[in-house]
Amino acid sequence: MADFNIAAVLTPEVALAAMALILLAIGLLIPPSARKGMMPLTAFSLIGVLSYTLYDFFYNPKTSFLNGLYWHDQFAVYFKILFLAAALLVVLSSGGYIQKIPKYRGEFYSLILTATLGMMLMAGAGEFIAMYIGLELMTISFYILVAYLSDNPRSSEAGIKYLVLGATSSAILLYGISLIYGLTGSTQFSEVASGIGATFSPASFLATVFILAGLGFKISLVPFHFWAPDIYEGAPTPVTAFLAIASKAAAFAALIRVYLLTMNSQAFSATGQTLLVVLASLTMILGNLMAIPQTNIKRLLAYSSVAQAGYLMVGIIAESAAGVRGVLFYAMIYVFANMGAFAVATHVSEKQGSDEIRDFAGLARRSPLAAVVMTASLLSLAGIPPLAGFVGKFYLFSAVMGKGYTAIAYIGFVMSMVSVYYYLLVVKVMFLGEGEDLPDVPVHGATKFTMLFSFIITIAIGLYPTPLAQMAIAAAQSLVP
Amino acid sequence: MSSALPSGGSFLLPFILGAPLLAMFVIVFMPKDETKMIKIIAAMGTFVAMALSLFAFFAYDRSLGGMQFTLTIPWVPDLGVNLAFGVDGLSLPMLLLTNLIGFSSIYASWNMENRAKEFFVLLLILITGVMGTFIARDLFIFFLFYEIVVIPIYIMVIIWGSTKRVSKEYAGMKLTIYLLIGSAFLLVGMVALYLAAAKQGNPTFMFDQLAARQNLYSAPFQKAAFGLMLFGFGSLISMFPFHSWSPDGYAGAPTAVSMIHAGVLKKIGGYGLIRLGVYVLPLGAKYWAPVIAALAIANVLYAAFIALAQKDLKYVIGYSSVSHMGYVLIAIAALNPTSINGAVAMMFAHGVMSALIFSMIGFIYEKTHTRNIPDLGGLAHQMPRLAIGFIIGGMASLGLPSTVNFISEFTIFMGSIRVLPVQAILGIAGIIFTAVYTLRIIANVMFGPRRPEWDQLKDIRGPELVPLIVLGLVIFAAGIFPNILFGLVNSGVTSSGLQKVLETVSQAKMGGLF
Amino acid sequence: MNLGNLSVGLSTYLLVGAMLFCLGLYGVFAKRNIIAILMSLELMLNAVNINFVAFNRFLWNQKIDIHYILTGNVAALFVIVVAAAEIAVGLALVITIYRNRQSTNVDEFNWLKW
Amino acid sequence: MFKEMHDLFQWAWLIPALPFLSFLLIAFVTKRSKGLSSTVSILAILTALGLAIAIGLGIIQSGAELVEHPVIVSANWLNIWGLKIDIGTVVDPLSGMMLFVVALVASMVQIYSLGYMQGDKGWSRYYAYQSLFAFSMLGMVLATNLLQLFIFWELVGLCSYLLIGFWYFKVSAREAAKKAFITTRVGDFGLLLGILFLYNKFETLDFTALSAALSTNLQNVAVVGTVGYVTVMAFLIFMGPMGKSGQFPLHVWLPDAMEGPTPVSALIHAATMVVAGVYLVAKMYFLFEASPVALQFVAGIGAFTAIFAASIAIAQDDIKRILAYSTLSQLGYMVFALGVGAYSASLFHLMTHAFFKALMFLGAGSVIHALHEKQNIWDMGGLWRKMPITGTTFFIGVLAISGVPPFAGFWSKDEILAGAFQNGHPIIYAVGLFTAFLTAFYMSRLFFVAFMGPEKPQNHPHESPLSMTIPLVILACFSAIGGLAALPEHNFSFFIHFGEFEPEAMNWGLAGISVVAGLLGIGFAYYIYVKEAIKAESIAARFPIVYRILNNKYYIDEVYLWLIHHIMDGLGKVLYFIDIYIVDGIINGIALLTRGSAKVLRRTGTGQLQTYAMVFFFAVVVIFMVFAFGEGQLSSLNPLAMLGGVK
Repeated sequence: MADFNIAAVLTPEVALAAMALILLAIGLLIPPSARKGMMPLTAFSLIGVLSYTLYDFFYNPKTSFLNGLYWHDQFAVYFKILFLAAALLVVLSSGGYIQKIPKYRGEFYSLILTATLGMMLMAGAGEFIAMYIGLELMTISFYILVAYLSDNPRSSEAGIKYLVLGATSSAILLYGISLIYGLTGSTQFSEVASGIGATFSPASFLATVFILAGLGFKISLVPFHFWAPDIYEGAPTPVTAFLAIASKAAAFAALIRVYLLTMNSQAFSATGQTLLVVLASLTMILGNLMAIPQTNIKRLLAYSSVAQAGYLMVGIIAESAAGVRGVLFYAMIYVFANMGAFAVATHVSEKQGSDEIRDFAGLARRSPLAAVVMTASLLSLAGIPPLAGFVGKFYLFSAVMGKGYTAIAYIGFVMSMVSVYYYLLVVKVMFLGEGEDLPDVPVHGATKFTMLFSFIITIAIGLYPTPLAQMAIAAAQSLVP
Repeated sequence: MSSALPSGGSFLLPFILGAPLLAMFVIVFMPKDETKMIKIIAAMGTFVAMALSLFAFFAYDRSLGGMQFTLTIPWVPDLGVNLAFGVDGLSLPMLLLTNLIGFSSIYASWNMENRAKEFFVLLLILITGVMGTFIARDLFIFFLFYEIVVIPIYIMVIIWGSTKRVSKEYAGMKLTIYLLIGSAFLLVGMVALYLAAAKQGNPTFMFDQLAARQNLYSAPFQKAAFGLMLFGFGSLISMFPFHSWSPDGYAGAPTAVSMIHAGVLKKIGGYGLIRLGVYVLPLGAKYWAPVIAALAIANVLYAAFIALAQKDLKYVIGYSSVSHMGYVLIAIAALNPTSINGAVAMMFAHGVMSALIFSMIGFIYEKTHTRNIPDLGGLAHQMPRLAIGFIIGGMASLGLPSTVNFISEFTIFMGSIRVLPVQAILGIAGIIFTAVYTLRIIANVMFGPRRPEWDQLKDIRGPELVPLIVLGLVIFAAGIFPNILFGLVNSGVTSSGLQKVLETVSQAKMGGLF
Repeated sequence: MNLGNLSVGLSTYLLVGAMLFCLGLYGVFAKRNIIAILMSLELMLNAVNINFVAFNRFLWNQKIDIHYILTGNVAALFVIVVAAAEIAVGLALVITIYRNRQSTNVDEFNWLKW
Repeated sequence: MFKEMHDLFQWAWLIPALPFLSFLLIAFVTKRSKGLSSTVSILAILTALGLAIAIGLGIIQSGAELVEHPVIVSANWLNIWGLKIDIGTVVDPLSGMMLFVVALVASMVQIYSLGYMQGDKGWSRYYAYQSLFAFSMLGMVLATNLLQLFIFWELVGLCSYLLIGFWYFKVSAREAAKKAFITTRVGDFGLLLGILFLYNKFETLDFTALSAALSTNLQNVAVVGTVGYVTVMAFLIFMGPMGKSGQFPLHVWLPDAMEGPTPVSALIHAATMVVAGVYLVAKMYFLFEASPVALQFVAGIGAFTAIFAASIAIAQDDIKRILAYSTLSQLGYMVFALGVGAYSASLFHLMTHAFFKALMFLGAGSVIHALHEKQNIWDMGGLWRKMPITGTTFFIGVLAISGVPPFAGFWSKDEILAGAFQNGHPIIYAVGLFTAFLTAFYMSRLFFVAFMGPEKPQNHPHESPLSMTIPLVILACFSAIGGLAALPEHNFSFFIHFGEFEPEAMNWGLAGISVVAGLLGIGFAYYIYVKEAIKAESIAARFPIVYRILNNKYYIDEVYLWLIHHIMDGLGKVLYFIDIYIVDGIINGIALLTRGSAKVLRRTGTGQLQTYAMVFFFAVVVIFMVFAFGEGQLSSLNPLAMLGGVK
């Protein structure tokens, strides 16, 4: 059993871990003036890993090691591509922002990489403890990143809140895992599934609920979403972006594996499925509703990302390859849509020192590119064609309707149209507001690249979704044949 | 991907679609001070599209019928989406209408100086989007294009709109959200239809395929799905009681947007109801027909009465367009080939008419800075050409013979009085009230004593005359020689299989007055 | 009560674990001092550890060939390590926020809301 | 003979086409040149008149053959599923007569306008409208089917609208134009319905085909239904004439239409357009004949309008309004003539009335022109001396309308009254006779007050130019001798009749009675207004209420205005209120509710981290409870998730 080719399975993870350590060392060794070069260095190493991962996706076979402790299947690799792409875009758009932090010490990029590593572990984990380790690696990195602006009381407040709530949730998750272990004697997904069988006991319910709550916390599923807006608002903007995009996707990767392999409705409970429908609906409704009165762009995006979690849950409820494909597809385009929006938010926040929506006034005049990218990204989040979000929603909801759930499709479509309302409020400020007293904020370099890249991908996938769709279906079928 | 280009296929439609798009891209990369050049390029782009669609209009083989100038490219194979273009007798008039109005709307905005670059970029996107809905043969592509247009409209309303009874921000938001909520339900219906059609494999979005698989749709399913489409398309065509976005929206919107919105965008609702509702879900259509008919009467009479009480020119025309759409709805409810002929022709006719009248109102507003009817009067003294345009529009609105509107209305009445006599009679009564409010605004705005405060106004001239000439010509040409338009529409109705569907549906007796 | 009949079995351990967990939760809910909250978190994690170890000892104490399957114990070890890391970061954050706010009262950490 | 004529008749379409061409020319080419515009227009209408005369002569030569077999030329106009409409020309005696009358009056009016409209700024526009009107009216006359007729019917309505509102800067003209259009629209509503029902029943709108279909199907109850169906269709069709020909209660627009230039009133609102209704009823007579009820109704409405309008005319002071009410009254004559079955008489009266009423209107125009827009007859006086041609020709008109032999009106009116009497409608005969008396009275009143009597010193009238007097003279000739068409063997009713032709001898007895009634009226007026044996004022003073009611036209306008302003506009306002506050209010309410709930929900994010933790755990507990205790019960709720209908 123990024969495995580490090169085929763990190369990206190992490379990333090494890179994180190297960056940490470099940050300590080189003088502050030379730390500017760390962003490109990180970016290039990420590009390298990403290229390998892409190769990995298409050419390396499905394997696992240590009795299914860690999986290398297209599902996992797909998510790795997603995390790496997100990390790359975050890094690219964060250059200027991080430079301006007075106590900038170079470990920022290292932490981004460790967080990415944690996510990759979550995506590949075939066992609860490995998943937990990945999750904690990611989360602890995020604790630091969220509180990275150590002089800013908001940032540290967000950090401490995240830490306490995150630790509580992971304790609850762990408690659930321990119960599962007690019930089945194993922590491996496949064995757990066979161990639990079709027997129900209060303990198995409790374990399920605890695990659902623990992962639900990470994906900010209502009613476990309360932390999200506060932390998103307090964290440095690039971190918020990474948190909103990648950590959520990682939790989804774990949740899909856990849910589909161990707790799905055949193996477990129809009630559970009803419950998920209710929770997903609540998430879509409350997330979108609470976004409406927000005045801070990050808080708005936070609530919007809560709502997006609801849409993604829809794909899980479908419990089918089509549903998983929808989640995968949507998660990927969600990266680019959100990244476009956050790149603009980061840029404005860097130049104007503000995250308030009213300070976006006249952005269409002051920086047309930023305004256009912001508009396109927000509308993609809302699912307006021809942007990618529409196709993604179509995949998700056609999957769930294929299973006979129609009510949730109504809720989803209507609420995404409601979301257009608050997105358009931002658009209105950018296009209608005069912003006479605000400075011109031209976009340059890596930030411009990030924006343009996200924008183009968002439109390109919306217009021609086939390549990504086929990747997603391949990945989904590697998990759910 | 196996999306090799098909060996056969006409690229005419993609060219028509591409012309304004190309112009848009050119404008994007132009300096924003070159407003003159921007307008010329926009006009060129739309002119090419208009010329090509006129060519298509006359090159279409009416005796052959069916979809022509088709082009099919597999687009998303796993979903069954095809990038399929093609026009038949139902969509070709709409395509031509779009381009006529699009071309005119550029000229109606000729005096636009404020942020002209953005304006024309958005306008061209809008035109392209509307065009795309009509040439799509694939439901997915249809929907894609339909929603493309919503956002540019919002931005155009909030930037270049005007605030009267309601603020332009409110009007724009209402318009957008209303239509989007409608489209959300539509989307549910569309997904359900798609899934139902894919029950036995081979998922598809092609209209003809969806229609060919009718045996897969149970009657309850058809009823429910048609209900959803009715809500979605109904709010787009401003069916009572889902019409309230329309007057506010038009009043808030800049001229070009009002023209396109009232002229063609609204018609997507009617077109969709026919193409998707009646054609694909005939049993559903039959089930809902009495409801549509009842609401249509409300449209016609209710909106006509409200139009009587309006003080703002654009509100009058806004409510009038709600009222006129009632005729289209009656025709759809009547479910026979004659009435469907009339419905399509009416959409064309009303499009041309409302675009003309909105462009004239736009000029009035541009010159006098008011649309309040009591403040206006006697404009025929200073602006006789504008008055002519306005009167032509008004006469078309009240269905004067020799305008295309008359013959469309007549066809609708003819088709609907057979099956829905009571509703048809009530609807026909609407022509009286239409005459009242139309003549009132003509009298109060154009006629009457000379007002010295308007003496410095210049009549429309040069490029400003283009909407009047183009649209006026179409109104009369198609009104005097109706076969130009109706021959095409009729071939669409009779050759698309729609006729067969309608005949099956109308087998069941609906009761009658006599 | 005859103490001799009191057998210390799985349920006892689980009970202790559950009680610890609840105590920890109570601390997180009720304590005002952030340090105390961090300690309560530790309690919760340790409760989990007790569970893991107890399950391993009483239920799944299998032996394949000559190897004992020690999944639970290993899990507990991992949790201990993670908890240590978490608490380290936590204390660092406490110091930061104390510098910024001159307070360790969680009730005052409410600048971010609505 | 007939064969050669056939070739000529095929060119009938040129008659309307020429004025249309002239309209286009004026509108797009010559509008800047006044002289050219009028020349083009008059040339076109004169050529059309020439053609019309040629066709008329051809018809007379063709004789009985044409009466049986009208020459129809048609081409497809609209052809769709379930609706096939042709457009073409029909040449038969009726259309030939109409062509001649319309072309004649139109050319006279256009020539007359050369003088009357001298110096008007809208000269070219005026002639463009005139040409358009001539086109529409001639096209209507030649219509082969109901829809074609309806199209031109509406177009003449449009021209009427444009010409009434020709002086658009006058508020009164503007309002009158609007009123005319809307009132006739009410009638057109019925007409349109009638057309729809007819097509629906018989699948054709062609007059000949309809007539054939109706006569074959009339016995067949299964096809036509009961006679009631025919009656309904006839009623609906008749609504059109009620509007167009100003029958009660849709007569209100015609007096107001006098706001247009006087030549327009002469052409459109006296001689041609307003008789379109009569023409339509004549064309559709086969339908009306099938329904005695409808005929009865037609006769009743006509007779009532005749006496009603005549009674109003007595108390009017405006020269044009008197003529307008007189027109209404005469239209009533024609209509009830159709109703009582005096088909040829009605159309004969249509022709003679066109001559003498156009003559009188043009004469009135000449007077108004000379007096610089004064229209009150009491401001006139003694004009005959100053304007001999106008005065003489006007007098001929008065004699003609009063039915004094041998002038035109005598022959036609007499035939109508005779028809009513002989066909067994004594009441209608009596009404007609009394109306004849009233007509003679108020026309003489007008003539005596305006043309005789003392001159008013403030007036400096002078005879109108030749361009105006020549048409007067020509029309006067026709008014004088037009009635003689009733005399020869192949007389008017030989050519234009309905059903079998039965030559009728003059009933000189009845004729004598009506002549007496006319002369009585003239004498009465002479007595009051010339001799002043009885003071007009004293009569008015004796019956103040009657006078006021008559002077205010029975207050019908006021009633309508009240209905429009209070009921229709009020309903509009109420519905608008409903629309804004209820229909739209619900929408806004939903939006407000959404935003409000969002504001409330937002407060759940308290920022207190321990609250978050508690909510988190509480939610976990609740979910667990649901899970643990709800299993089974809850899964039965599962279908709830599937609610929504589609599935």
